[in-house]
Order: sequence, then structure tokens, then C-alpha cells
Amino acid sequence: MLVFDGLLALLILGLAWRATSSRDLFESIVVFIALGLMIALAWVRLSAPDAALAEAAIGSGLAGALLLATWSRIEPQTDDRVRAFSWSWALVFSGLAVGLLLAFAQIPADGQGMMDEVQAHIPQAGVAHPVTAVLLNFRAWDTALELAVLAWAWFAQQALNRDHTPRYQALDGEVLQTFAKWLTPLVLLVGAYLLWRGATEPGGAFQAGAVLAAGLVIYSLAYQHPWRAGRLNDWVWRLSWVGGFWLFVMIGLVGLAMGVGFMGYPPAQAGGLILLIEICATLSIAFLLAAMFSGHRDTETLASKSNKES
Amino acid sequence: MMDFSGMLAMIWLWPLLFALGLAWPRLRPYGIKLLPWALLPAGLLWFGFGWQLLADSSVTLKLEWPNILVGTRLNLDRLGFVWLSLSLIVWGVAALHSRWVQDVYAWRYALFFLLSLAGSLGLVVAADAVSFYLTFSLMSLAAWGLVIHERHASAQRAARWYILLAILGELWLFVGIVARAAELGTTDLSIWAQTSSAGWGLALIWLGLAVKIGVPILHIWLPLAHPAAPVPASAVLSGVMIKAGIIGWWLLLPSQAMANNEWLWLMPWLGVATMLFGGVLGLMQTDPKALLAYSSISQMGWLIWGIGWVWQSAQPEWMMLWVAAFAFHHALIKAGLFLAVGWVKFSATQARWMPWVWGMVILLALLLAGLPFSSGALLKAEMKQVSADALYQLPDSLLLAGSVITGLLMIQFVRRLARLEVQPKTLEKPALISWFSLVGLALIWPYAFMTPSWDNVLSDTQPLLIAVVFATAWRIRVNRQVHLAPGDGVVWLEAAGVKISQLKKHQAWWLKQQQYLVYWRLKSQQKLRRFSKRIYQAERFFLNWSNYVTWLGALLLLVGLSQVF
Amino acid sequence: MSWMLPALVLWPLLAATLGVLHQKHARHWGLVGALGTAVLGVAVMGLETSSWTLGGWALPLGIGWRLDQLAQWMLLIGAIVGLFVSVYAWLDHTLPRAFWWLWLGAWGAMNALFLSADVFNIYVTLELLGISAVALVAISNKAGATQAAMRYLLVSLLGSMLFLLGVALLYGEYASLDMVYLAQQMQSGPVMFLALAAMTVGLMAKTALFPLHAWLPLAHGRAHAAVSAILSALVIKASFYLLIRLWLEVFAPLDLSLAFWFWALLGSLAVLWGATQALVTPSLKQLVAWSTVAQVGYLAIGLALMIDAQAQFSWAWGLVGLILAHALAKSAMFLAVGNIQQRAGHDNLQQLGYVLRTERKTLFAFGLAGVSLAGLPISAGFLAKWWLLELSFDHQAWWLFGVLILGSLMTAGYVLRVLNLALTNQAQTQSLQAIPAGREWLVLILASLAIVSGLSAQSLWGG
Amino acid sequence: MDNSVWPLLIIATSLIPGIWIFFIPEHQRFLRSALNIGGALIKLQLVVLVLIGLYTGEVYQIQWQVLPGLELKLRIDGLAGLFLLLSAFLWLITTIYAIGYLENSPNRSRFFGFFTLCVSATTGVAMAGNLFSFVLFYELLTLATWPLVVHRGTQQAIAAGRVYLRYTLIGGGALLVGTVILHRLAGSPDFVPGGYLDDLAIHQAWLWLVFGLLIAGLGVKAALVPFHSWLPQAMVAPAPVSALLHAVAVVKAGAFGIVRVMFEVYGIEFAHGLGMASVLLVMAALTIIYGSVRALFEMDIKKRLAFSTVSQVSYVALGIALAGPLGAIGGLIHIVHQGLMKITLFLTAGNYAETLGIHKVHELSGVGRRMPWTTVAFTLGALGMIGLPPLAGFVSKWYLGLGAWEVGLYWVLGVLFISSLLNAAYFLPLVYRAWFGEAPAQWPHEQTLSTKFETHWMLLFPPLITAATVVLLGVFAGYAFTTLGWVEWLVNQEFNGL
Repeated sequence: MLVFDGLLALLILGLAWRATSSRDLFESIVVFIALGLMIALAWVRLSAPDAALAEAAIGSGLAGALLLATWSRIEPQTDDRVRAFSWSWALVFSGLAVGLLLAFAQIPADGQGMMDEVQAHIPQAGVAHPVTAVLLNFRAWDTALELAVLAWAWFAQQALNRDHTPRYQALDGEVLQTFAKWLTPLVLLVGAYLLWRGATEPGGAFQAGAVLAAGLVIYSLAYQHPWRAGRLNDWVWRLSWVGGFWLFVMIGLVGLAMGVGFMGYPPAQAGGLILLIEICATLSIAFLLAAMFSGHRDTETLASKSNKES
Repeated sequence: MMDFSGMLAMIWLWPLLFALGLAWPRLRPYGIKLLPWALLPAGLLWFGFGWQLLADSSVTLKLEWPNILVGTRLNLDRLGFVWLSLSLIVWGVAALHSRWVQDVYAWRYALFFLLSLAGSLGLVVAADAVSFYLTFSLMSLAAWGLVIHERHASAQRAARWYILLAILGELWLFVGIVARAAELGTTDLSIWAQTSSAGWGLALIWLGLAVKIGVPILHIWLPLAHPAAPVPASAVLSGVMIKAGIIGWWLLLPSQAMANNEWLWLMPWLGVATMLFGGVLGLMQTDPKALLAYSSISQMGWLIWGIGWVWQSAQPEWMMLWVAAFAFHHALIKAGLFLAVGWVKFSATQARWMPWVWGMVILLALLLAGLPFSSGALLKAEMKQVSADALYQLPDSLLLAGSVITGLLMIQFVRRLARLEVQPKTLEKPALISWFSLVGLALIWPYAFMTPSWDNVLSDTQPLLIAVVFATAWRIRVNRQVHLAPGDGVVWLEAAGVKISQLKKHQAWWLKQQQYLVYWRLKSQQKLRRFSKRIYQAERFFLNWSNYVTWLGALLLLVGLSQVF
Repeated sequence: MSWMLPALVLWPLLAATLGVLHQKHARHWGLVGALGTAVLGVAVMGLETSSWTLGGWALPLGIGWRLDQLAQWMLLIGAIVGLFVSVYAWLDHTLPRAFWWLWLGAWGAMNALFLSADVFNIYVTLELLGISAVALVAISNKAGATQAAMRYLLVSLLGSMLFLLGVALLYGEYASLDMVYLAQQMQSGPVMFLALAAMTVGLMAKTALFPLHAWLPLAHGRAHAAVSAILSALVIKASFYLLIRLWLEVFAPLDLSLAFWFWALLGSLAVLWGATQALVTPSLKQLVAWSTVAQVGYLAIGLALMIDAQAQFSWAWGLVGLILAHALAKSAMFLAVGNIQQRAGHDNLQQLGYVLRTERKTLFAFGLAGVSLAGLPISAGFLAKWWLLELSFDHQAWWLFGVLILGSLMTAGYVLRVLNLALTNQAQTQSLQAIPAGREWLVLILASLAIVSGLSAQSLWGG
Repeated sequence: MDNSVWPLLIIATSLIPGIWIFFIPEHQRFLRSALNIGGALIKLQLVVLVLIGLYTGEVYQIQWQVLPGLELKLRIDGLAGLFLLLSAFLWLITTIYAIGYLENSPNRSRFFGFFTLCVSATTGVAMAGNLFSFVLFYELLTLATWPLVVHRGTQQAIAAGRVYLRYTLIGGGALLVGTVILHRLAGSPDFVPGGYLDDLAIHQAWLWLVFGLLIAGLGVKAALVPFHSWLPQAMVAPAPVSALLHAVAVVKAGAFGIVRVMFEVYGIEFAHGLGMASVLLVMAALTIIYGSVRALFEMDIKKRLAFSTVSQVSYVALGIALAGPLGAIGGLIHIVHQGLMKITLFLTAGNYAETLGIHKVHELSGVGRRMPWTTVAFTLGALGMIGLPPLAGFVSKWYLGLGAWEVGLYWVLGVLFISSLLNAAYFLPLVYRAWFGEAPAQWPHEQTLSTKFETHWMLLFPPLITAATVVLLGVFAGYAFTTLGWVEWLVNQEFNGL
């Protein structure tokens, strides 16, 4: 494992260097996303899967999406002022590397973290899997806020995309459309499974949401704006972005009212409530991620815009 | 008996009121005509107090206003009465003669006349140092307006020198007064008279007043100012104001406690020096008024000499009356002489009066030159006699020389006057009468309290005779006028001033410095602009991503590792 | 736990989401959210200081919240500035509606951050804050805003990651994320120094402390006025607040003898560099942004002076005073600039003379804010600077006297660059846009607060 | 009424109108003038009432805790009363003048707003009860006066304003640092006659440093010599502003601060013992001579007056630094007397400029005939400056002279002598020209401002009133209600019996 750790560390350093020294902005972004993933891996190695998940979802996935969205809007450019190599860089970062190594050498190898504590409280948590327990019960507030982060990332992107240029071109072709038709139920199934599994084993709302989002994206690649055909109301669509967060904090407030404390559940109902939250959160995550990819077109905005122009 | 103490203030506030009245344009045309009336309270006081003084010769009028200025006191005693008398007479006659001033700015003349009149009367009654200083300055500075009145170049030049020296004297006086006041803790002159204080304070007071008196070297303003001023103004300048210095010495210096001062021996010598100095320089003048001015300096020599021995005597306040009497004598005659210049100059066409005028002129000249049985001769003889017991004596021959030179001056004066260019003006009868009265008074006043004796006739005639002989001899043998511009030393000083101001090299250097400064300022502005631009561009360094991240790493290193080592 | 605390976070977030749902009236939802949050933020001053765990889970497990005086003050500052900025923004019809949900998101995130005592939770709030803040910059239609936002985003993410690295190290070492617990357990060692270094540098980047400031003038200079006010007055303060927490609380047991020099030097450089740039920049808004860079330097100097334990702890309120003073003054200043910029249609200093002269109230407000920034009496800024001077005296750091005074003078210098223009006789060169009178008054009141809060410092500080 | 309200009221009577005026539209001349003059009248009345109260032993003070151990304190003591009365009176005068002066000029609301704020700050400076409060108002004064200096908005005005601020702000910085150090050494107690630093004698080096900082800070406004350059440059400001700067607000605030520091922080005997008084004395003496010499060579009337101010204001510092009761009297009365004389001079100079367009000395020729009353006032002011009796200036010089003798510093008398001589040298030519010079056929820029008087009545009467005051204060110096009486009472407190 030491070899793997070493490689990982080198990879992180190398990617970081590449991300900052690249002359091409797009390359920088891609490398940055990869860097986020590597860091998530490092979290796993540090036996902090919750942090790893968060990092992967937010630091790499979300941030990457935002970066790309932004990149696509600005004019292609290369930053001439970036120097490929300089002595100050080399000096500083080799020093830094030495320092880091020295520091890491001090970390106790047997770090169990809070695992004992978590295990001890699993019976009251309403779910069996420790990560899920941590995410949705012990540290439910973190998760709620992360849902908010996801929502706001989309809001932010929406705010940026003021000229409403489509993010992609629908891919014409029978194959894709057929594939999408077949795939969709499967995706739904996998999503539900992941969600359910989260109670006892690694997995949960984020993963499930991500899978569902993938399905949605494929569907929308095949049929441009399927939800625009009047099949889904705009309002419902929007509600899906914030619903997960809403439900989560409402239940948290109910906890406050019932005396369990803000973001707490009565132990008896914990399992059910968590499941409810997870379902809503999954949906929210799925729609948010999908929307981020496809760039939801806001009819209202369009209408007001055309009004102004005329 | 009436209480006249309130009049002590009135005599000089009244003229000030007149002066204020002139602010009203409607009154201005009457300014000159009103002048005699400005002396009304002074006249009343003179008359009223004169009677009291006759009844009891030691009576003193007093007035105290502790809250005005830093405490104001006024008083009038015998000495003051003598001074008041001479001021009153001379100012009065001059006021009547002021009608000679007929230009558009006559009201301005009247204004300054009133102001300096107020000062002149005020300082006579001042009994505290600040009032004295106030009135003295008022008189001195206002007289500048009289000097400059005619506005021609020489008047302006005279006024310039006048004001310069007046202010210089004023400031010396001020510092001296402050020094004395601080040391004695009071401004009450009755205490000042009895208490001595630090020498340099006294010296400054002495010096400040010496300017007014016209002590040689400090005299330079005098021969310029007197000829430049209108005739009646010259009369008061020479008749009254110049004597303010003497009374100032008397009042401000510790007159009752001077006897032991070792520098007192200087005073008689200075007196004689002044007599001869004024006389000799006066002889070199062509302008009769300038000549009279030098004569005044010369006559002041007598007063300096007089006050010198008064200070030595056991009873200075009594002896001072002799000096006062001499001042009275000189005031009447010198004022008369100056007015004579006016009469000769302005009234030449009035042929009917001219013999009388010339008669008066010669009479006055003789009185000043010490005609036996006249005030001049009597007083000089008397003063010599009472000063016989003084510690510091002078050889008689020197005093004789002083008298002789006065005689010579008078001869010269009459000759010069005869050659004066005339500018006819209408005759003012009241003025003429007042002038004749003045001469008459000058002639007869000594007999009120002095009995002339025939014993000294010979010695009294001596200086006059010598003067006549010498003048005649000179006329026959040499027959040459030695010229000296009025103001003697001024000429050199002015020349020096011109030289200094013409130092081209100096000016060029100064100019260069200024140019350099401007250049330097421009240059530094340019530099600043370039610098700001550079600063602005320097931020690019931080904007550079790679630098940014380098900084980030460096800081990490710094925070992290600085603790380890 | 009082319902007010969750409400402080949830009210703005929920109002923001309602705004998203009901976009036509996003402005009004935004105002409702802002007013409510502001009221709550002020009301929270009346609560007892205490700490809680969320969900009833005992400490090592759950997330801790606490309300101490520092947190109360930060919430209050947020409430006051937030209120004014919100009303101002509400009156500004040129703002895109996205402003509202982004701004409320940022506000909620900040409130959550101030309440939290859990380092990981703080990381999450930092993320929410960062995303909202970056997007706020980006919604400006000014040229270059997107690039500036991009740069800000990268810095913000970099900072967050470094912070997270520190969190991980702390967790790895002590198996806890609670600040109080960490402070109790804190022991010296290379890992801790690394953690401290990583978190510090990360937060420094977010706070824009020299030399990591480069993103700020670009971002703040190009954003909408209301956004700049929020960023300068509040957002960078949130990360500075964390620096206070870390250095004066969590890592306080470490031997930080060199820390004084670290902060004092960087602070001084920031003061001088920021002020120098503000003195030469050609644009009004950039000038104010650079002023923020300089003022952050003062914060750093304040921190430096506080680290040494010689000072009594009550002096820490001076630090809060510094934050308060700067928050009020800087928000007023940015809002004033917003008025001017909108009226003139540009912010090129050279051509603003006429506009400045006609905008009396706004200019007056700008002047008042400048007075406070330069530390002239009797503003809050003056008292803060007085406090810094006194502390420098106690530390015998004479050179800091020089820096502080020089900084003040330079501040006065660049404020006067603007005021000077108002006094020139520049003629009108272009037609002016109308702006609502309410905005002028609003700015004036806010700027007056910067002055009045100095007068009432004692009653605020409570001894 | 509670006595603590009075200080606030006194400030409020100018602060509230001041702020209000900012928001009055330009054309509402009547409202603005009413506010101005109304405020000034009420303030003057309040000040007079307070002074009467003070005389009967009332105590007027109010304090406000700003930070722990740091109080903002307003207190009216005798010294404050002196300065208050001066500023309240001269404010009224200058306001009337300014209204006349700025008729129909742009930006009047701004001008009068700051004008009024400036007086608020001045009264604050007067009433400050401790050094901290003093510094507060002192700096406020800087801020309030700067827009006035720059008011004209010309290139020159802007440059002058920049110089002004550069000086005053740096000075303010020095003052602040000094105050902070002093605060850490001795706390911030109230000003107290005799000072409160006696028991700190061991920290001599500190005290010297603080002294240097304070004097540098105060010296800038008081225009002590190395710090004076801003003053002549600030002349580009409109005449009422110059009058205010030179006579009441700025330079006086500096001089007043020096008085406070020397008397009531250090304590004059203590400062004298440490040698600080001597340093100040030498500085003041140099300033007096230097200012006069420079004035002699200035051909611009206002600049000449400005250098005259440099010289004259230092009389205050000189009097204080003499460290004796009589010198102190001289210094303190000069605060008032110089104010009155200088304001007269500036207002009349403003009249010349406004009515006839006269700015240079040589243009004054014959102006006495065209504007006799103005010239009378000018003459009185100038003669007062020279120190002629019975004008107010004489009383100051008299006591300064006595004070110098009293402590045996005879050379100071020499300084007074030279200074008076120079005063005469640079003032009398002006007076002479005005009265005796040949009037030109046409004035540089004549305006008919009034048919009845030589100029607008609002321009004419203020200098006449101040000139009359100059005379009255000199003539009636001995009365208890004049400056001299008041100051003697004050100095008695500092020196515990004369």
C-alpha cells in the first residue's frame, strides 16, 4: 500500500503543478478535476470516506462542472504570463514537499478516527451503515448544507448563463434514442438500489442522485429538452431542485420543535425520516446535476428578455 | 474751588473727539477752522488751575482710572503746568496759523493736527508709564501726517525717515518701559521717579526719547521733517513736540534718584556737544527752515545740559522748573521764528505789514541769540548760577561757544530769510495778531518773576558781540557758504541703501535659485508620475498565477516551518 | 437552543429558494428574506451565550454550535451591513434577480459559519459562501467580470482545499472536529504546524491578505456595487473571523512566538501596498477595492498584536471593533461608489468631477466613510486605530506606529483623491442617469453609522 | 436645566444648522442665512450665559465613556470660555461677512455647511476636557476646514488644499501617537491646572518624546516655524475662510492646544523644569522673527497677512513658554487679541479684493479715499498688530514684555522689539499707500455692491465691529469683563496666586 500512497502523493503534486502551470485554460480545468478525484482517493486512504465522497462530488465534480461552464462562455485564451518554470517555484515547492513529508510522517498510523464513537451510536441512528449514519444523522447539518451547496452551484451557473446559449447539441440518431429509452428504467432501478443500499452499505443519496442524473443527461441528449414539451411544469421542475434541501431542514426544524434538537430525529422515526430525506435528496441531486449539465432554459427569463427587446 | 481733575482727561480726549468728528464728511471743510476750539478744555484747565496754583504753589491735580488700559493715572503739578502753558500757547498759535493750509486735503492736516495735539497735551498730564507711552506715540505717529502733508518728494522722504526713527524710538521706549514696569511692579510714575532700576532698561528709555529730542546721530529725521512740514506744523514740531523727549526723560527716568549714577557726567557734555553740533551744521544750511531745525537741535543741547545738572542737584523737582522755563522760552521763540518764515513767505505783497513782520523777525532772532534783558540771556545766566554746585561741571567757555553759535545761526537765519522766494497768500488777521502777541509774550514773560540786573550786561552781551564780529569777519575774509544738505547723515545712509539694492549679482543669484526651484518641482512631479505608473504596473507581478501560487507555497512554508525550527 | 439560531441560517436560504421558484418576484422575496435575517441578526444579541450540539448527538459525534460574544458580534455586523445592502439592492433595478438568491445564500452561509464550532461544518459553509460569492461577482456585466470571478473561484477553491487539508490533519490527529475540544487537546508537533499553515494560508487567500490579494481588486472592482459591498464588508471578514478563531483559540496553546512578526509584517506590507495602489489607480471602484486590501492589513496587524498573550482578552473586542469599523465604512463606500458610477455611467476618476459635485449626499457619505477608514475622529475606525496604537505601545513595536500612521495618511490621501475632484470646477461632460433618492439617503445613514458607532463604542462593547 | 446639557447645546447650535445647510438647495438663500445667523446668535448667547455661570462658580461638563478608560469629555472651564467666546463672536461676524462675500457664487450650501461645521469643531476643541477629546475635535477641524480652503476649486486652490492636508494630517498623526503614548503612561485624566505628569518624572525620555510629538502636531496648526508652510498657501481660500483660519479656528486651535498641553497636561513648572518650555520658547521666537521677515517680502496682501499670522500666533506660544504668570497672561490674551486684529485685517483685505479687485500691495494706492471705513478698520488692525496703545495688541505685548522680564529672559524683549519693528515695516507701507497713495484712474476690477456705502453692508460692518472691539479691548483692558480680567483670573489658577 505504501507504494500506492507514494504514487498518489506524487500524482497529486504533479497534477497540481500541471493545473497551475498549464498555458491552456481548458487543460487546467481538466487537470483540476482530476486533481479533485485524486484528493478524494487520498481521503479514502486516510479512512475518511465521508470526506472523500464530499470531495469527489463537490471539489471535483461540481467545481469542474462550474469551471467548464464558465470556460465555455469566455473567449478562448491562453495566459501568456504564466511561466512554465521558475526557480522560485522549484525552491518553494520542493521545500514544501519536504515539509509535508515530514509532517505526514508524524500522523499516527492507527488512526481510527471517530469510528468507535460512530459504531457505538449506530443503534440509535436508524440506519446500519456508519457512513450513512454520519451523513444523514450524526452530521445531518453538513449534508443539508451540501445539498444547499449543490443547489447554489446550479443557481450560480444559471446566473452566469445569461445569454442562454445551449450547452450542447442534441445528438440525432435512432441508436441513441433507442438506447436512451431502454436505459432509463435501468437507471432508475440502479438509482433506487443504491439509495436503498445506503442504509447498510456504502452508497446513498449522492451516488444514487449521480446515477439518475446520468440517465437524465443521456435522455436529454437524445431528446432535446424532453421536459420542455409541456409534460413537466416549470414549477415542478424548480421545486425538484430545492425540494430535497427543504424537506431536510424542515424535518430538522421539526426535531427542534420536538425537543430532539435542530437537525435531529426522534429515534423511533429516525429510519423512516432518513429514508424520506434520502429519496427527496436523491431526486434533487439528480435534477440539479442534470440541469447543470444541460443548462435549463428558463421560459420566464426568455419571455422577459424578448419583451425587453421588442 | 472747582475740581478740575476731570479736565485732565478732557484736554486730550476733546481733540480726539474732534478728530473722530472729521470722519463725517460734512464736517471736513470746517476742519481747519475748528482747530483752535480743540484747545478749549486745555485753556479752561490752564486758566482754572492757574488760579489754584497762584493760591498754593504745591497743589497737584489728580485723576485715576484703574480700569482703563492697565491702570491710568493723570496728574498736573507745577512742572506740568509750565509744560501745559507752553503747549497751549504754541498749539494755539499754530492752530490759528493753520489756515495757511488750504489744499483739498486740509481736513487731513486737521486730523493729524488734532491727533498729535491730543498726544502732546496728554503726555503732559500722564502720570503712569502706559498713558505716557500711549500719548507720546499718538503724538509722534500723528505728527508723521503733518510731516508728509505736502506730499512732494522731499516731504515723502522726510516722512519716511521720520516714521522710521519714530518707530525705532517708540520701540526702544516700549522695551525700556516694560523692563522698568516689570522690575518695579507698577506703572505709577511717582514711584518711578523715586526708584532706580536696571541700567539697560533706563538706557533704552533714554534712547527712545533721545530720538525725539534730536540727540546727534538720532537727529537725522529732524532737519528733514521741519522744512518739509507746513509752517504751523513745523512750529509745533519744533516748539512743543521736540520737548516731549525732555519731559519724558524727567518722568520716566528715576529723576529723584539719579544723583549717584556714574554716567551722569555724560549729560552736560552731551548737551554742549549737541549745542555745537546743531549750530555748526545749521550754519551750513541754505533753507531757513532747515536752519531753524538745526537751531532747535542746538537749543535742545541747553535742555540736555540743564536736565543733566538737575539730576545731580539735591532738589531736582525745584531745579527742573528752570529747565522748564528754558523750554518755555525756546518754545515761544522757536514757534515764533518758524511762523515768521511763513509770514515772510506768504505775506510779502502785504507791503504795509512787512516792516512790522521784519521787526518781529529780528526781535525774535535777538531774543534767541540772548539779547541782554531778554528771557534767553536771563535764563542762561540763572541756570549757570544755580548749576554752580553741580558735581560735573563744564568749562564756561564751552557754554559761551554755545551761545555764540546761536547768535551766528540767527544772523545766518535772517540773511537766508531775506532771500526766500515768496508765495503770496491772503492775510489772516487773527493769526497775525496771535503771532504778534506771541512775540510780545516772549519778550515780556520773564519779568513776571525775574528781576533783571545790570551787573551781567557785559557778559550777557559777550556772545552776541562775538557772533556779530565773527559773522562780519567771515563775510569780509572768506565770504563763502559751506553747504550741507539737510539731514546730513541721511544722505550717506541713502546712498548706501541704493548701493545695496543695486547689488546685481545678488539678485541674479536669487533668481537662479528660484528658477532652480521651479525646475526641481516640475522634475519631481514628472518623477512622481512615472513612479505611480510603475507602481500601478507592479501589481502585475501579483496577478501572475504562478507567482500567486508561489507566494501561497512560500507562506505555507513560512508558517509551518518557522515553528519547527 | 433558541429557534432564532436555525432561523438565522434557514430564513435567508429558504427565502432565496422561494425566489428561485417564484422568479418574477425574486426581488421581493429577497427583501423579505433580508429583512427577516437582519431582524434575527440583531435580535440574537439578546440571547444568552451558550453552545449546543445539533441533533442531540454528544460532542465528538455531532456538530457543535455555539453563540459566544464574538459570534454574536459577527452576526450583528452581518445583519447591519446586510440590511443596508439589501435595501440598496432592492432599490437598484439594474441588478439581475439572481443577485437575490446568491446574496441570501451567502448570508445564510455566513450565519451558519459564525454559529458553527465544527471545523468540517465550517468548511461546508465556506463552500456555500464561496460559490455564492463567486457567482455574485460573475453576474456583473462589466467587462472582465467573468475572468475576475474565475480567478476568484480558483482562489476560493484553493483556499477551501487548504482549509480542508488542515481539517483533515486535525481530524487525523485528534479524531475530533470541534474547535473547543481541539483547543483543549492541542499539542505542539509538525502535523499541527502543517495544519495551521494550511488553514492559515487558505484563509489568507480568501481574506486577500498580501501577497495573496491579487484577486480582490479585480473581483471587487468589477462586481456590482452592492456585491462589492457585501464581499468587502462581510465575505472576507468571514474568513478573517476564522483566522481569529484558529489563532486565538484553536491553535492558541502552540508556541507561536514568531507569529507576531508574520502577521505584523504581512499586515504592514498589505497596508502600504494596498494604499499605494489606491493612490495610483485610475478607477474609482478599483480605488475602493484596493483600500480593502490595505484595510485587511490592519486586521492582520490587529491579529498580530492579539496573539501575544500579554494583552487581556477583553482587548479582543478591539479586533471586532476593527471589523465593524471597516465593514460599515467599506460597505458605505462601495454603495456610494455605486450611486456615483450609475449616475455617471462610468467610474473613471478623471471624469467624475461634475458628478461628484452634484451628488452631495452620496459624496458626503463617501467622505464620512473615508474618515472612518483613515481613522480620523471620532469614527469607529478612529477607535480601532487607537486600539491598535495602544497595543503596539504595549508590545513596544514602535515601527508599527509608523506603519499605522502612514497607513492612515495614505488612506486619507486616496480618499481625498476622490473628494478633491468634487471640489474642482470640472464642467458637465455627459448627461447623468437618474437614481432613486432613497439610495442616497441609505448610503448616508450607513456612513453615519460608521461615525456614530465610534461614539457609542463603550455601550456596544459593554465594558 | 442640567448643566451637562450646555456643552452639547453649544456644539449643537452650529452642528445641526451645519448639517442641515448641506441639504438646502442652492437658491434658498434666506433659509440658509437664517440658519447661519440664527445658530450663531443662539450660540453667542449660550456662551455668554455659560460664562456668567462660570463666573458664579457653576460647573459645566459632560462625559461619555468611549472605550474602557477612555472618556470623551466636554467641560467648560475658564480657558475654554475664553476660546468659546472668541469663536462664537467671530463666527457671527464672519458668517455675516461670508453671506455678503459669497453672494451669487456657486456651491454656497457646501461652503456654509463646512463653515458651520468648522465652528462646531472649534467649540469642541475649546471644550475638550481631556487630551483624547481634544485630539478628536482637533482632527475634525482639519476635515471641516479643508473643503473651505479648496472651495474655489481652481488648480491653485486644490494644490493649496493638498499642502494643507499634508501638513495637518501628518501633524494630526504625530499628535495622535503622542496622545496614545501618554494615555498608556498616565491614562487620560482631565486637563488640570498644573498638569498631571509630575509623578512620571522618571520617564523623562518618554515625556520628551511625547512632548516632541505633541508640539509637532499642534505646531502645524499653530504654524510654528518648521511646520508653517501650509498657512501662506492656504491664502487662495475666500476671504472669510482666511479670516476664520487665521483668526479663530485653525491656528488658534493649535495655539490653544499648546496652552492646554503646557499648562494642563505637563504643567508649566514641570515642563519648565524639564527644559521643554525653553525649547518651545526658542521655536516661538524663531517663528516670530521668521514670519515677520517673510511678510516683509510678500507683495500679495493676503500672503503678507498670512506670514504676519505665522509671526503673531507664536506670541501665544512665546507667552506660555516664558513659564511665568505675566507671560502667560500675555500669551493667553493674545489668543483673543490676535484673533480680533487678524480677522479685521483679513475681512478688510477681502473687501478690497471683492469691491475693487485689489490683491497686491501696490494696488492699494489711494484706496482710503474710495473706501475710507474699510481702510479705517484696516489701519486699526495694522496698528494693533504693531502693538500701539491703546489698541488690544498693545496689551498683549505689554504683558509679554513684563513676563519676559519677570523670568529674566531679557533676550525675549529683543525679540519683541525686532518683531514690532518688522511689523511696522510691513504694515505701515500698506496703511500709507491706502491713505496717501495716488488713486489710479481705474481700479483693477471694481464692482458696485452698494449705493449707500462704500461696499456691501454685510462686508463693511463686520470688520468695523471687530476693529471697534480691538479698540475697546485695549482701552478698557483693566475691567474684569474684558480679556485681560478673565485671563488674569485664569492664570491665577495655573500659578496659584499671582
